[in-house]
Amino acid sequence: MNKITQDIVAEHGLTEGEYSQVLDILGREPNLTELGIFSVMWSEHCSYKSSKKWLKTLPTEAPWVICGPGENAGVIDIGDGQAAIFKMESHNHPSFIEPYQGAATGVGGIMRDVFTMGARPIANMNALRFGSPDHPKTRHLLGGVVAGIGGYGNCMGVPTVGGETNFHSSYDGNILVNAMTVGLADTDKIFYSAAAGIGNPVVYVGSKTGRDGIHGATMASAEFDDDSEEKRPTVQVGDPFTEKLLLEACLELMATDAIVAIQDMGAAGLTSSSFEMADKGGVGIELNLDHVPMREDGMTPYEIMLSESQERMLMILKPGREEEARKIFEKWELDFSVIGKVTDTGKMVLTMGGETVADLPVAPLADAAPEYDRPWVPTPKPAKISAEEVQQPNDLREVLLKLMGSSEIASRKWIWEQYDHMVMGDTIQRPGGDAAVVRVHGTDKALAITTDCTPRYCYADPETGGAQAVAEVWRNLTATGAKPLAITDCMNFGNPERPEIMGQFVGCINGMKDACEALDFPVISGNVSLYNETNGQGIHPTPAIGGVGLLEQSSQMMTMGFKSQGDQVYLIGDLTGEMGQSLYLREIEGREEGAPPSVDLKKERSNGDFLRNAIEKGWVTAAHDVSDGGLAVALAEMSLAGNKGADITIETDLPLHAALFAESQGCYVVTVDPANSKQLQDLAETADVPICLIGTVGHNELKIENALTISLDELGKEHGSWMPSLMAGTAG
Amino acid sequence: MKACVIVFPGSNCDRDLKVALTQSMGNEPNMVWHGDSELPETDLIAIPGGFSYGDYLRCGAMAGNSPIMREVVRKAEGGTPVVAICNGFQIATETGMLPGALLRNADQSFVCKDVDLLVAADNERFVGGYDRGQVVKFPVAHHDGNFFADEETLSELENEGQIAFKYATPDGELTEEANPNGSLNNIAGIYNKAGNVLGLMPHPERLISKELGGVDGKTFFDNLVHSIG
Amino acid sequence: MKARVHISLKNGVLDPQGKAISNSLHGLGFDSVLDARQGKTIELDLKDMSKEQAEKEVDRMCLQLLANTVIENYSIEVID
Amino acid sequence: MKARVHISLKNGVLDPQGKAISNSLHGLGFDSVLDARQGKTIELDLKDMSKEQAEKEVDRMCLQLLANTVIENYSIEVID
Ligand SMILES: Nc1ncnc2c1ncn2[C@@H]1O[C@H](COP(=O)(O)OP(=O)(O)O)[C@@H](O)[C@H]1O
Ligand SMILES: [Mg+2]
Repeated sequence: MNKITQDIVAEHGLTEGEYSQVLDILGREPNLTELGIFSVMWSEHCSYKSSKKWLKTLPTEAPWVICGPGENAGVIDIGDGQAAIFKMESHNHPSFIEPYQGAATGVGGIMRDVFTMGARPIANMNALRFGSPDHPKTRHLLGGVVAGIGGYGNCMGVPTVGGETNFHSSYDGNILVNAMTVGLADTDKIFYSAAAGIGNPVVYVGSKTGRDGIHGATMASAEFDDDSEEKRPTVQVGDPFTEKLLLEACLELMATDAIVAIQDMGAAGLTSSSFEMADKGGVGIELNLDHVPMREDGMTPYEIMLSESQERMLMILKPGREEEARKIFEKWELDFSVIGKVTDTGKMVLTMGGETVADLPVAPLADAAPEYDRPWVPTPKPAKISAEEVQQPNDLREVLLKLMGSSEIASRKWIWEQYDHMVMGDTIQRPGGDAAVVRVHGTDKALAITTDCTPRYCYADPETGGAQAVAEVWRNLTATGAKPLAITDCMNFGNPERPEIMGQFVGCINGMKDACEALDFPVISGNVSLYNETNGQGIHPTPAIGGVGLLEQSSQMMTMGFKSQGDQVYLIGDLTGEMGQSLYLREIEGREEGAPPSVDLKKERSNGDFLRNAIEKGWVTAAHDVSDGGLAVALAEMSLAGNKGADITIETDLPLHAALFAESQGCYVVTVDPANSKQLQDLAETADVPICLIGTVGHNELKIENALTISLDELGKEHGSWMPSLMAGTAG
Repeated sequence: MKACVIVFPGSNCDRDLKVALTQSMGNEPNMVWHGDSELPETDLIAIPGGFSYGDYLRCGAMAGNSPIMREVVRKAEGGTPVVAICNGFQIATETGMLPGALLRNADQSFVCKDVDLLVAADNERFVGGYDRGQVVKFPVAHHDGNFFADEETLSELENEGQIAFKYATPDGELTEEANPNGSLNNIAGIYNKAGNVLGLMPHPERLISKELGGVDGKTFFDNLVHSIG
Repeated sequence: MKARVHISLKNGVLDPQGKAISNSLHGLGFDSVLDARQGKTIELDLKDMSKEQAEKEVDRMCLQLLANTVIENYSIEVID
Repeated sequence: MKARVHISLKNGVLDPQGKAISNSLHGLGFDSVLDARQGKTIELDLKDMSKEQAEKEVDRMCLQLLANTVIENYSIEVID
């Protein structure tokens, strides 16, 4: 066996300090297989060594939380003995190298995280960040990622119902592909990963193991440099058909009581799944690698343990249930193999060809996983930019048209039409709204789902940006009438060894924490992706937040489109006129400057609770929050969604361009039938919520007094044509 | 009335079809596994959408060779009504139950959206709920829905009233923009010669309630149940 | 032994993939391309048998599964 | 002139299509099949030029568009 040299240790991404800990734990030198196992278990990806300290500070509890972070996905109670199970995960590096397969396997991985817990996936989401639209790689990456997400999700028959897409040059060399899955299970049929029962069989099911993505987990934790593209690391190819069979087979077996514990093989494959199961259960595991189904000849123990072949699961079965389980997997034409058993040794012992190839203590290895308190410096707070500091534009009409056709606001229809967003027959709010809404099959309930984050805010002021991301999720769920229940997060950052980046991370976490607490909106699962950096240039800090809310009555769901001519249009919340980091500043003046709009969590909450209340009372006919592009863009989006214009008059002390385009937080635009107008105003007064009548729903143009008149046709063209022309290569 | 839905490995609209049929029939259809070689007694066979066998090799090719399909073809020849949706349509062409083939969409992308369809021929059993010339709305969701047939077959389909649906504008015009996948003559669905087998790319089972965005699909199934009864 | 099956679209069958490829190549400035067509190759590892037997066997596979003769032509190459 | 590009998955890369094809052939009773892999062929019609030039040109097309060299190998055959 190879002698472990310093070079080999370094290649495995272990520091000298970490390696000497390995020697301490073992009391001897590891062999290569063992070193490989240490290296993946202690990688950033698996151990969260830079982030753990801070993640622990996030609120994770609420009466409706059944299982918070720590399992494959988080679980919340949605009543009637049902649970929603969800998580978001990144597949950034693989998607940059091979966009189709990278994104596809990301979707496959997150779905496994959810169905391994006993849930049938009912909706997928995707949060995407690309480099600037004119960067030579952007088109190729966007096209490939979208095709890959669709290719996998469509084949699985799980609707992809929404997401978000941003473009910024900070992602030129590090795109972000974050995928989220929401599943549905019965609260008394949730499966966990702690191994138990000395002597119980350890079973491998799914696809065969090949030399796929060996060392993928360490790759995801290492910074990119220019030749990483040349290294052409083995990328995994997804097989959604096999995953569909795996899903059906697992759910069929889960309907019996044969399973003790189950865990998908994700990053770091067999290694992390078996260690996690053993560690959680406080037991040992013995595996005979000869019994692992293999796709290629001559695989070594090192390769078998580190392979990231997709569409595989590890299970502990009750004794004597192997044949029953085998029958189910064979019916679905999947491999099924008993590869070992649970032991009381507290050790992971691997044999192959009659020899012991690794012998590692489980708990010490897991407990000793490094945890760093990395040095960090807070991001200096930028100055606010008031309305007065931004020149009035000549033509507000041109401004609105330009924003509607800008990379951030332009319609994403080109993307979602490539996703089957209707399969399963329960999508009652399709992509394009504030949040997607999917019925809980066979009930009157529905789940609202959204993902949001505004990275330019997070870059300027991580704390405000972190809070804003959570608040916007909460707001988007609220705008559909749903009660926001919990979030998952995907923390995408640069190199944590740089104190400024670590400062961004800490700032975002602090902001998220404040918002979660103020809004009763706990974090139940998440994922961290660090080292998103090329040649020392980090991405904008991007804590992508995915949220789920519950509608008790799906018939009460609200949408954003204007409904009837004559409905009154109200603004809920205060326009602040803060112009820093607004799209207006970026698109019209070419400045990415200033402080992001302030987030007042108390007002956020009272405004949102008021709106939800009004929706429940049946007074509201349309609702939409104010976000990117400000009030004018919100009005334009509502017009396009309903194919009806509006007549708007805004009375304000602010300069008109600030009233229209500042991205004031905690605000909504709603419409009501005039008959309910008085009641709405009374309720607002009681709730101490600022509300203001700003106009009426009209016909086929959007009119804002003293500012602009635009036909819906023209608005629609601007909004709709940007992405298709970008992808056709005809963008100006 | 009794109906069966055939389930292949990789089918994924089987449940949606079951829901739609149950809503219209008042009882549940039989779900029949592809590996079975016999069909239960049935008044209607439905072949659902999805990605049977991952759509690998050619969409529908492997499913077309399933044991159950021999039986389905036999029943169809005997006159049992068959409705084959999306992947089902692809499977039906692969078995020869329906003429032509479905190629990759002209723009290479998967497409999922509502489309307007012109009801292009009379067939009481399948489209008795609509008038010929009426425009109805169903969603499409496919990667390979680009209908192709040689010229002879095509003119036969046109002349014999075998074209069930054509992609159209809301006003019933057969324009290129209305065609989501490049199908010849804007063809979205066809009948076999005897008129008892319908294959179509769009999904009527997806628009069966107002909450879902429309009821044209409900009309389709209600009529099917009414006419087969 | 090995066999290779080449499957291509029949003449007169529209080839959306080929068309997309030639458009993209033009977009990249490859003006020398007049036309492109896309086909499939299936490589089979077979148990040992005579060449003729292999050809017959693979032909049956093509007719039953590998090719759709409504739209596709195929040719078989047996290599041993 | 014509060129033909053969594209196949690199060794060790999962080939879901090939796997499904061989399973399906077994299901149809073709027990002689040990393994199947699926590849692509792209046929190009080119303006006339020298063979070497054509090879170079097509190679550039492969690198830029036709093959995904992260997971695929390709070979070029120029026929005139
Ligand atoms: N990658 C994507 N996939 C699917 N839907 C998307 C994607 N990106 C954006 N969308 C959809 O486009 C709409 C607008 O997105 P966004 O501007 O982020 O909304 P909001 O401002 O309400 O957060 C949403 O309905 C969203 O779900
Ligand atoms: Mg919104």
